[in-house]
Amino acid sequence: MSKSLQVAAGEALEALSGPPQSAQRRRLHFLRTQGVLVALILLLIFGACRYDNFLGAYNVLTLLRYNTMFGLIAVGMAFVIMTGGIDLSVGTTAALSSVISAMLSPHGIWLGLAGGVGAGLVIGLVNGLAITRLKILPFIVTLCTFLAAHGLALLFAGNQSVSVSWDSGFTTFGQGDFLGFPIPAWIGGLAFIAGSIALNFSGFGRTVLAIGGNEEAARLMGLPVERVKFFVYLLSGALAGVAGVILASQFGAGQPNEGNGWELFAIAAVVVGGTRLTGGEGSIGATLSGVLLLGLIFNILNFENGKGVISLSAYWQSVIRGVFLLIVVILQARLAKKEKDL
Amino acid sequence: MTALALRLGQSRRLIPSGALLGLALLLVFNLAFTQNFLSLQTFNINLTQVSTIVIVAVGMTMVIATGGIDLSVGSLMAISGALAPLIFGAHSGLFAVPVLGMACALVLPVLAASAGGVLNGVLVTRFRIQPIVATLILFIAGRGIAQVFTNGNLQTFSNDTFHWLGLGKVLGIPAQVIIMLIIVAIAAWVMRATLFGRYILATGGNERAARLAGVPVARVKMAAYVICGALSGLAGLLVIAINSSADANLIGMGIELDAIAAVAVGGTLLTGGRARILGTLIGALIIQLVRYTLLAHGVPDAAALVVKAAIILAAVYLQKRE
Amino acid sequence: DGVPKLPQKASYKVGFAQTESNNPWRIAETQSLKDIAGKCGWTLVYTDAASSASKQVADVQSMIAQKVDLIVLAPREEKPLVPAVMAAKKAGIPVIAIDRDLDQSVAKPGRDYVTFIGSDFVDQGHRAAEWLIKATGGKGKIIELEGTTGSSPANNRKKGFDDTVKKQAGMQIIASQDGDFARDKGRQVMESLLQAHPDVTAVYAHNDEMAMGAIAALEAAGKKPGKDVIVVSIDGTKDALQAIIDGKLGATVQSSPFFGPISCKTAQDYAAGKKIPAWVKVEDKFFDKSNAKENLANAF
Amino acid sequence: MTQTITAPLLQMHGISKAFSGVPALRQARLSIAPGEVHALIGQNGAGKSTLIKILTGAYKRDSGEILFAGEPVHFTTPLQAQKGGISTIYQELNLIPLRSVAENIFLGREPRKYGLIDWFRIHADAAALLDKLGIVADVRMPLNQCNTATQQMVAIARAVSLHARLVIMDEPTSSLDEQEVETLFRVIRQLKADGVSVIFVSHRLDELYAVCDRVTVMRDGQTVAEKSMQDMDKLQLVTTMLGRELASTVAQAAGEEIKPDETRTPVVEIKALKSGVRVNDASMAVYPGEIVGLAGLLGSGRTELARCLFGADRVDQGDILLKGQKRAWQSPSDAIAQGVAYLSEDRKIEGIIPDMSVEENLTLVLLPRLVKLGVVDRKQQQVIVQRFIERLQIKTAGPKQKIRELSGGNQQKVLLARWLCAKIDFLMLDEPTRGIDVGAKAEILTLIRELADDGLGVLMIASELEELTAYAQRVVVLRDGYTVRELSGSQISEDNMMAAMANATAKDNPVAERAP
Ligand SMILES: Nc1ncnc2c1ncn2[C@@H]1O[C@H](COP(=O)(O)OP(=O)(O)OP(=O)(O)O)[C@@H](O)[C@H]1O
Ligand SMILES: Nc1ncnc2c1ncn2[C@@H]1O[C@H](COP(=O)(O)OP(=O)(O)OP(=O)(O)O)[C@@H](O)[C@H]1O
Ligand SMILES: O[C@@H]1[C@@H](O)[C@H](O)OC[C@H]1O
Ligand SMILES: [Mg+2]
Ligand SMILES: [Mg+2]
Repeated sequence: MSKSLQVAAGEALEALSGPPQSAQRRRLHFLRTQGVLVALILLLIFGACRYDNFLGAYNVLTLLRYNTMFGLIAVGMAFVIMTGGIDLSVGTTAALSSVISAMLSPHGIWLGLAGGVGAGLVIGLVNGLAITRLKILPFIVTLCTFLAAHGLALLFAGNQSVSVSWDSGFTTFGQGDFLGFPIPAWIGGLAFIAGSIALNFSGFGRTVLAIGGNEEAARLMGLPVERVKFFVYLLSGALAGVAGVILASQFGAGQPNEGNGWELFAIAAVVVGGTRLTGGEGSIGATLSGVLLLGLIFNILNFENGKGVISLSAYWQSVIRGVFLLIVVILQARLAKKEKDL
Repeated sequence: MTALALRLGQSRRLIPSGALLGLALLLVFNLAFTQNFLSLQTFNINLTQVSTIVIVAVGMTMVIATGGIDLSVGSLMAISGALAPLIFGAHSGLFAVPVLGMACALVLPVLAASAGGVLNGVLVTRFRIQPIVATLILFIAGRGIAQVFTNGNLQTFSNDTFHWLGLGKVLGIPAQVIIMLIIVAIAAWVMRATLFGRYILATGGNERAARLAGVPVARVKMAAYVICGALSGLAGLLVIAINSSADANLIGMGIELDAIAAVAVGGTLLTGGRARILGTLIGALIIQLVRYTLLAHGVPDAAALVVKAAIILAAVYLQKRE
Repeated sequence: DGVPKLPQKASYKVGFAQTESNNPWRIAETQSLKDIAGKCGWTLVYTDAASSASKQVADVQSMIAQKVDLIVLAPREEKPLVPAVMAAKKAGIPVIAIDRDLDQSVAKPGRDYVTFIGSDFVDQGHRAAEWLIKATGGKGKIIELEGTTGSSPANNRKKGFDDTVKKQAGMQIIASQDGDFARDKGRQVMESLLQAHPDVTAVYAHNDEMAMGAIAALEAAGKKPGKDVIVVSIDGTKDALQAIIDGKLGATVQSSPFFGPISCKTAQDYAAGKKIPAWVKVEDKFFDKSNAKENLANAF
Repeated sequence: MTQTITAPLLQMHGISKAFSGVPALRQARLSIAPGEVHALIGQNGAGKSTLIKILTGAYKRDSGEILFAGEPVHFTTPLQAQKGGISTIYQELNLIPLRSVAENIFLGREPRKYGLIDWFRIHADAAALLDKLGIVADVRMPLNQCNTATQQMVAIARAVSLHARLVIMDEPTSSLDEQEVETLFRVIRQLKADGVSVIFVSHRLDELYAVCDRVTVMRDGQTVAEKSMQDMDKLQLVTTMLGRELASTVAQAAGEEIKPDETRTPVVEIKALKSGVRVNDASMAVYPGEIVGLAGLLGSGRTELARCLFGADRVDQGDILLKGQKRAWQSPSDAIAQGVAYLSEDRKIEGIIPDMSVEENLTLVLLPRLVKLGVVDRKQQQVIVQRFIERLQIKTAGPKQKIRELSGGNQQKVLLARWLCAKIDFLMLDEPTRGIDVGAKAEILTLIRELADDGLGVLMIASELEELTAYAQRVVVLRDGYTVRELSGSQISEDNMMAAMANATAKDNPVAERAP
């Protein structure tokens, strides 16, 4: 074969592969994956302009304090979803953990924490085992543990909320501050940093993404697929456990009936954060932005009702939330399509 | 060769034997330990209670077979259930004409729920949004819409047509049970014998390949969501008919999970590409019978949840091993 | 340091933190507060916690952020709402609890919040039992339909009823199951329980909606509610009163949702510096054949 | 080259494996010496991939023994095999689409710094590695944005960089062009020089002679020959593989020039077609009864062009004429309804419905015509299926077997049958012989010839240029989405095609000039 032919073929290949990422593609990709941050900022500006005291320290800090529970759950969910799985059990697991930690709260914050996280780990363990060993689909397994955790929470709690001990220091965990910031918010920040590092700079995180991208390939590449999947559910359970401890300590009670629908909130936040539900791609920061964005909607609706112009019933609120989600996912679908078409 | 024939025969069976076995065990247990279990009454009550779940689950089976899922079924039931009394209760315009009004009260709500299915279908096929998220939208907003219609109020009514739908009997069999059986039979036949059935399975089995083989995948998926929506609408009508009241806040609450569980227990792959309508019926019956058994033996709700979870998991696990 | 003071003004910004809006009772309660707001000079900041105690706390916090003058709180649960009250107190905003109380071992009326306005759920259960004992002559097999598992009306209505009935040798609760305060669930549970316990002679439902469901189940099973099986419940809804008139429901203990006027009056008294009792007890009526008709028009 | 008697690196013997009762391997054996390149060949479904998967722990063997470096081994996961010194490129490309090229190479063994992944080094190392292998690719690009060939090269780079003692390549060349095959051979020779053994699976016999030292031939799950490469000529190889003489079709040349009757209306004609960034200006025609080859380098837009003609991709500009009528298809089903067929290049992703039976897969396209009032006529369906199974000699346990249980080549036959049983006028074949053994290839090509003789218009995309020289009456060459040259009759030669693929510009295209 002639020399020029070789050169030409080389050129052809080169033309095919480069230039790698056009500026436009990068912009679209950024918008799709981090656009939620932009939306969050826009919504904050809107709120600040329209409502008094909206950006006041009180509102901001309580918002952070409250939404950390969802943030933790969403981080766990994000990892699960990035492997291509799903965890429906997070909400009722948090409820179960809140009950257990409330029961242990007289023994202080550490035992309460250990108990709550332990309960989360047990549910995570069951999920992980059933999914990796019995090979049952995550949707079904976690649907079952969703039911079971709720039942167990009610059984342990004797069908009612369980008081926490108010003088063992347990409530500091959810109600206290550290350097002027709510302790839960610190925990949320920690989860964000640790989660981001784990996702981007550890073999575990990379394997998570590989599994979500193509599980069979990951297995044949020699990646520890089962172990990582197992660990992801364990992690999700543990984070739900921490959320449960915060629930108990922030509101002063173990609540067996809480957590209903949290899983869907978390899934929505993960999706709003730009993570593909089919796995293989995602960001922890964007997921947490998604949580704040959805949390902010509730907050803004409450402020809107305070303006006294209109009083939105709860019914309208769910319609508005649904429509908001609709707009976000459609925008994202559009961006994804544009990115793909490039 | 005989082993092979046996294997093929099994894999083509319409009802997974594990599910049948589970149902049989439950029946035997109840015959032995539950008072008055063997009576027409008990039989009818269990079938009526399961009928709405089965009707919804049939639609869910089709959606799941295309590789999707529908979380919005409960909300669509609420929309349909909330609309019907508004229509037959209206005393103006067309709706005031007796027969026409009643026909509208039966048809329009189902159409409204189907419209919800259209929205789901559009989001899934045109915008390529993951089914779980696409239908989450109506899951959240749909019930809100129903509540806005009724301002959250409970609507009580007495209406002959709906009274019959809810409590009527034909040859001693409750009307809803007959409706349920007809729907199951039609759906099972559609999945087995018709082009549409094959197309659903092909779409769920490998969407890209199906499209290149000329399967109109978008239309097939759309049809599945619309059917699921319509069946949810019908189920919504049945629920209000039985109660002689419509409560947008509660109609169909949480039914998506029961329906999905029934589908899974019945041996339909949650990943798509397989559909067992009769399996879904059996799956729903198992879940219903578990509920009945626990209730009849006074097991508290909390414990019942745990038992129910264990049974679903076990049943699905047994399916897998077949 | 006690409950924050409420200054006397012509108009107030008042937060009303509702728990949920998924039953007629709640809707009537919300309406009652909205109706009174105009008359009482309130601008209402209305929130709905969609059945989540923790969201309700967040709702209260958003009211605090908006610097409302007063918060009327319909707590979902006794314990988890305590932090909301404490936060309001810290921010200098008085709280009035209505319908369900707060955990008094942690938060005290008169110290942490103004007062609790509400019915005595235990007594409601007790009154239902008393009537049933009278109506059946102290004999009967009872099925009890419980309210939402874990809610204080369910727990207390059960306690009040069960304790009273227990003392009656001829009466026996043969089954007690969760009907979630809902008509459809109440009906389904009743249908199933009827099969296992065809010898039932009385039904006690923790609210009217479940009672309506139970009546439907009885009729479907060919039993005559009111004759074969006597039904008693709590709330006093329009449907319930109609059922009493029709002879299907025996009696219902009122559990008034009309908290608007009494909340307004309590707030005014408090602003005026009057002494408010720790528990402003709502006097619940009792509806049976004798007075159902005349109360029908005012029912919700 | 004589084999020195050294202890073999790998010895597998007595290996048996059955899938739900159907044997795939029966007492198979394989023996690899250190530092040798060993060809593993056999017909479709002979059991090559299965044997490899058993070795690497992807499947569990029913019986048999494996000795690696003298030790009995029993890998239960690919990871163990990898750690044990065996790295594998599987037949179906197994990489992670959304991750970058570099990450795909280093997944599972990323270089660290302070315990954290050192991205800087990953990219540097990956670039260096690809450079050393002579592969041009941007290491930060997500893999799914690379073409198939680059992806294949990435898989090779990964396998090679694992520093294994044995590298297994299951049909690595099926999606590579000549250039890249050369690159690969260089890599293989380098491995050999480093003392690494290679198992090389391919259906392209010439390649085997170019790099392999010894060969193991499999047939029906058994090892039927194990020889030095030189001791077997091509004919011997083929007859051993098939267990019979090869039908004479393979080598048959196009022979005399068959001039298509240009007075007739073309089955399909396209004018100045443009779609996306990959098809820029394509014009050509296919007449009834002729096989037109579509040649081009990888990434030249052949697949996209075919997809446009099939309604699978949208057309931005230009016209498609079907039998003289202008058409605009919204979806493949529109195109199919008018007699257009397309056999896709990636059968796993775009061909089979894995969990459906052979029967259902085979009749998927035909189905609408087997329907009366929406109901499928099962009897007729079964008759048709039986006929095609026999005609194409599809190796299957029966029409009800799931298609995913068939070997790659037999799956391809089913997919071809899917189109053949439908009534079509125009058939596009995208790499129809990819991963198909010589025996089956001959059958399939003969079939295509017969179909064309029956009046079908055929457009055939093939990277193996000899297939085009042997079967096409006309070849259209595509470059960067432009139809740059049309060759016919004696003009059709590998040299001409290659020159056009690499160098020709749109100006050389007579068809394009003719188009308005
Ligand atoms: N997962 C499976 N389930 C059932 N049967 C299988 C499975 N994998 C392979 N087989 C069967 O085992 C036999 C050997 O298949 P294998 O894939 O090893 O062939 P091959 O020699 O690699 O063929 P090709 O050249 O077409 O890739 C085939 O008959 C195939 O049908
Ligand atoms: N920049 C790119 N973005 C997305 N996909 C690409 C890109 N470059 C190449 N590809 C993919 O690479 C594949 C090869 O390109 P194409 O199909 O155009 O070439 P071809 O001439 O058909 O060659 P072959 O079919 O032999 O690979 C395509 O299927 C396409 O999806
Ligand atoms: O009677 C009930 C009321 O007292 C409770 O607080 O909420 C639900 C009602 O049905
Ligand atoms: Mg193979
Ligand atoms: Mg191609």
